[in-house]
Amino acid sequence: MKKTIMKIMCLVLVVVMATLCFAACGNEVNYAENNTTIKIGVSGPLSGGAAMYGIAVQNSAQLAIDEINAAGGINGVMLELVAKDDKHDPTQVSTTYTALYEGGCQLFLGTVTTAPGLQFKQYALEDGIFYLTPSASGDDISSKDGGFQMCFADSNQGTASAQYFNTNYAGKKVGIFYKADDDYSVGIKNNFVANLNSSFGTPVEASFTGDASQFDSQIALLKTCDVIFMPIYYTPASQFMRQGATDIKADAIYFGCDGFDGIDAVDGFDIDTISQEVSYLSHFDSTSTTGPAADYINAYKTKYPNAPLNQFGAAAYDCVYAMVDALKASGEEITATMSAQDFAEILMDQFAGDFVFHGVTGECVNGEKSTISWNDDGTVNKKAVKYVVKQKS
Amino acid sequence: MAKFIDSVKKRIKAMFPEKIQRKTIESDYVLETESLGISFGGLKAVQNVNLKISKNQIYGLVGPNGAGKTTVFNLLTGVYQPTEGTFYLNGEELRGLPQEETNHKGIARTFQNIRLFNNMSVVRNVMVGLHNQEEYKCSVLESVLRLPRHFKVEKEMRERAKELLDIFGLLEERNNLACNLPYGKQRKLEIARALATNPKLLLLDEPAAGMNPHETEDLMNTIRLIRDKFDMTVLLIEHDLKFVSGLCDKITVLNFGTVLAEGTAEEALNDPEVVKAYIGN
Amino acid sequence: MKKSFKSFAKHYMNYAVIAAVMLIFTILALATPMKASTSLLFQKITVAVIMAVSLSLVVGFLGELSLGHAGFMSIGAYLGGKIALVIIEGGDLEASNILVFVLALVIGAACAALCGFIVGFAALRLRGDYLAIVTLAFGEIVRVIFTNTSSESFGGALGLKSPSFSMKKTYILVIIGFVLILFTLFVIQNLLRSKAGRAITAIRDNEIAAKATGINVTKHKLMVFVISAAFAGVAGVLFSYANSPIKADTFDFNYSIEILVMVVLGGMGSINGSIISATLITILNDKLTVYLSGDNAVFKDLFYALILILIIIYNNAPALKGFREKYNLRNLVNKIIKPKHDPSAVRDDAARWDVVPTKIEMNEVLSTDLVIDKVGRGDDSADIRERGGNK
Amino acid sequence: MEFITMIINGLSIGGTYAMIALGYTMVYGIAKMLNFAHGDIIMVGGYTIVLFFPISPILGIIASVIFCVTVGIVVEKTAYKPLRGASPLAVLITAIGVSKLLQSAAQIFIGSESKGVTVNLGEIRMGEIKINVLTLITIACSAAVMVALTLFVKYTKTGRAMVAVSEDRGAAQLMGINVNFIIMITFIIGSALAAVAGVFLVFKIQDVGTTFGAMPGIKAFAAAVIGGIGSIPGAMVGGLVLGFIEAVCGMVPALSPYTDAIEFAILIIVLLVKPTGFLGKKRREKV
Repeated sequence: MKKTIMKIMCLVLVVVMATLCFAACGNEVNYAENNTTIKIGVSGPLSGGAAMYGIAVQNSAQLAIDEINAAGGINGVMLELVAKDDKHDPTQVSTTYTALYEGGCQLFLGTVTTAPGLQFKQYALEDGIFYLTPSASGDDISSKDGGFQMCFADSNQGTASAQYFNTNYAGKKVGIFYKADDDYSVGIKNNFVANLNSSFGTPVEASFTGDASQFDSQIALLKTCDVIFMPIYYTPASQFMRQGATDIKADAIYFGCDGFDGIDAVDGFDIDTISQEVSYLSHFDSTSTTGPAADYINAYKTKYPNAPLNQFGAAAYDCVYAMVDALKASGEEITATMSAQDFAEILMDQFAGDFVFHGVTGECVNGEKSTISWNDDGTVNKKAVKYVVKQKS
Repeated sequence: MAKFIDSVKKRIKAMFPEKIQRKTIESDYVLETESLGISFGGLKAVQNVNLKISKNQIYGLVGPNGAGKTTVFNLLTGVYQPTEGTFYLNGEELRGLPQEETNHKGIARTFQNIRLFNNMSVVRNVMVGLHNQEEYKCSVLESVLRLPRHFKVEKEMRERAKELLDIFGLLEERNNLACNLPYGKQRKLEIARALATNPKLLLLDEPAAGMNPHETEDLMNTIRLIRDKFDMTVLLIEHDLKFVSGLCDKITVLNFGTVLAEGTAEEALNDPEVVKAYIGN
Repeated sequence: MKKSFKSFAKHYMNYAVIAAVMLIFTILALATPMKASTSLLFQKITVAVIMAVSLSLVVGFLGELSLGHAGFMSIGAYLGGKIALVIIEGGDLEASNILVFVLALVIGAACAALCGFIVGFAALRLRGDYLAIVTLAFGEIVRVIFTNTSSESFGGALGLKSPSFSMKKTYILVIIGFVLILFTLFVIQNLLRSKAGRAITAIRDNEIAAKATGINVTKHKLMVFVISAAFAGVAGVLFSYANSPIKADTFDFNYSIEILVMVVLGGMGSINGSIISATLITILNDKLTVYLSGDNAVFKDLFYALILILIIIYNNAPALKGFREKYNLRNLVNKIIKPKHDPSAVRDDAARWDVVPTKIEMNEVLSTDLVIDKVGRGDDSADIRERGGNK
Repeated sequence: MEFITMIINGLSIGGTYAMIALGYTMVYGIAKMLNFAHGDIIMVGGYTIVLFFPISPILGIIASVIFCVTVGIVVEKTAYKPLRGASPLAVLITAIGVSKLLQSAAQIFIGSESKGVTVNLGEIRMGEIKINVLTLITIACSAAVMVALTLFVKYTKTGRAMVAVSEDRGAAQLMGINVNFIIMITFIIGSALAAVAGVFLVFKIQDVGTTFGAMPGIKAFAAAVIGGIGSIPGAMVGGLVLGFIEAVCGMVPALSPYTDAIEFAILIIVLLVKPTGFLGKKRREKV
């Protein structure tokens, strides 16, 4: 009797597996040959602790695509967004990447975060596709073979922050609070430490890993510091600030990177209750009230009144426009059934060439759009600005 | 705190037991205990038990509830280690051996509350008993690689197990799960499993508990059969005095962990001390 | 002749099925360019199956609960991956060949086995819930230690960049995976269907009786933990070749639970059940990851949790015993197929696949002690037998 | 100075762990099961206080206790009660399932983003030592809870019935004790304690996510085991031991990343050397 069940189950198993195998059959195909629109794929955290970044990217890309479609698409060909959830987990990328690529996506925003991005890069280069990531800022994410970034690479952020410290905070006691299992955080921190000049001595380092939310020991280490450099995302940063409100020096400065964008809007965290100054170096100010940045913010808030708004989204918005502009600028004929590799060829020519893009991220002077260009290795050239979220009180 | 440290010290000591020097004596008895005793904390559960069991004897251990009979069994099988005295099997001292080694030396037992391998078939229960026999030796590697020896040994073990089951009238049910057997047959299976380990001394803990007179009669015959057929020495615990006096060559009566009386069933059970312990004044 | 074929089929059916799937896969992979998603999915299945089968040995057959199985996998993945890296150091990672892989397998499995030996020692002194918590603690300790290693040694929190075959050649890894499944099955199934396997199930069913029957509990428990850990290490090496970088956080408590769920849903004490459920759950997981995104993804977890609870209650609730006997998969299948009843069939695999084996049944110990010790005296024997027999 | 700060931190962390561990230890002692979902009850309590905090903190505490108790009873009645008498392994796996169920249910209702709350009760300065008022309240409250629980178990009829059930369920039943009722009471007390612990944890961390209770839950279980599971003073001792380890590790930068590993290693060592924990009673299985 038991054996009969087993036999049936085995049969089911064989059938399932065989179906999978047959379903697998395909030629070295153009997965996009049945497309009616150009599909733009992105893999990002749409659930879990990092969901706010993925959702912002998804919404903003959708916003840009809707705008472009409303204006007639690319010479009449419409765009469509496909977003897959990788939960900020590298082991999920094998699933999300293949779902995107085999699902017929032609243009790729890569991943939203760095750790899955490394795995994504490996697959993308093998298939010879092009991606322009809005926010995966790892130094290894960019590639001269087709990986481009809209955000600053970590080394650039770390170096820029260190230079700012060298000129503005010389001689003060510097502490660093970073996330030891995050490529983004460690990458910035290493470059920051390497470029800090000798007036600071050895900075105090404190780190955490995973979803830690209790920072007693780190606060104890950092409580005597004047300036605390925090190359982390805003959720743990806000937790740290709340828990350290009384122990950290009252006139200390929390100095973050672009991950701080949106820290004043964290649910349940009233930034005015802490006395310390909060600033960060970024390419986008989500509190802008004038200029192209504000236009984007208004459009976003109208469409998604309750969704998270941050620099990740702005970068994604720029990414979509940048790829579309590059395609238009190439002068090639664009159809919805072109393969991802065909698109990659066109885009590589543009991005590795002298393509210049005007967008909402970077320094927008006098209400003009910013100027953004790319190096051959895939890193971005644009100006960063220090934003003070909150003055010390 | 000091108490705690002591207890930790004791634990660590228990993890690395001292090597016990075991001696061998000249003995005419299969089992000989020498003022065997154990105390739990301050309580002396069993003390000064001297049993002398000759070959082919069926020996009874009798006593009211809580007299320490099962504790004696537990001492003899290595479940508990005696705090005083020692015991010899055919002149070989077995004190301080772990349970499985006591079994390898030749003491097998059954339990008061039946302990079978419930989710295994009857025949496999007996085959587990045959596990350590010299003639069925087969290393794990040989089994995993399915060398010829594995198949040979498996076949022989199964045959031997069937033989044993046949003696107990369980052959027909060999493929049933042990837990599905009726109570009386479970008892028999437990004895068969114990016999499969090829012991020199068989300890039966209340083998007739929960049996009706007919089954008890049947069991008595089986035990005699075991003694004759396997050349076995049997030590058993039983409440049923009719059973004991009908079966045992010699008995020892225990009460409160000490020996009250000793001798043939007739003598011991008529001992005034024993009558007092059972019936009261 | 026919009979021997039947017995052969009965014993080696699962090898045949797996080998057939492997063959179909290989032919298709070589003959046609296969979608990357398919070979990646198969690769995940092979890892999950090896993990489930090796955990099944501990949970289903030895009857001890291990909540740190991912810890062994982690050791295999890190040490195997590291060794492979060291060997091909300086050279191109892509160039890693099958020999290096085999060496990595051996080292990874050996290191994991060593840890299994240590945890096995704990299993000698502890049982049940206590052992479960020790294995959980072991898994967490491994995770914390690998997370805090320096970036030169094991990559620390950022993970170890492990060697890999290219994605286009994932099918090689899948074929290796299938071979490893067959090897795992060969070792574990042969072990269980031998003297040693009988001893292991005896320990599960009644440890005290097993000791009294002369079974060396120490040896067998250690053996089970070592073998189970070694195969988890094998799965780990396979995993490290398929994923780069590997992070310690992947092998956390939740992953251990996922494997445990596979074993439980497959039916404890059933190797084939574990294989089937590991395969189906991995496919389901993968497909759901694609189709459920955002906040909907959580419905998957909710679904698994509910299924787990319901299956356990259905299979174990004492009150549902009658219901269970009336409505079960076996009866359903019987109704459809009506198999010939063959009472003489020797059940070689003693474990029943729909019942969680019991280790210490508190109430059983209690009730028998009460019945026999406190009531059981001479005269009421018929009554007592009734109760004893019903147990 | 550092030393005093460390002691106060240790007491506060340890007190919180002890409160959670009490729930574990009582349920284990009486229902003979490892309630893996206990940590997630803390999470439920945490979410409730975050939702109610803006309205009224006191109301929030009451609401979270009531809500946790309700969840505890529902879980006990639906998932654990049908399995009474089944094998411990089955119950443990069910408890793991319940834990996952609570986590995913929380995510469905509240979302995957963690919720924050700002609590600042100020601090007391004594010379160089700064002590957070919250820390003091935590210590005071956990001490009060422990004293109350000890008195409850010693001097009330229900409490003594609980001891009886934990000693010998069968005998207690024969003596006319309603075992199901006692087990329910245990779950109620355990859940209420988890709620209170959850409130303190939220006030301290000021943020709550769906896996918020998992780690404190596992560590509290470790505390219960270290102290001797089934023993109420044992849970307190175990909680304090872990609290002090955490406080010491927090002070030493070289150790702080390894805090969890050290705690678990100590758990394993204690279990191997003295399987019954510091104050646990030895139970012999009858042969």
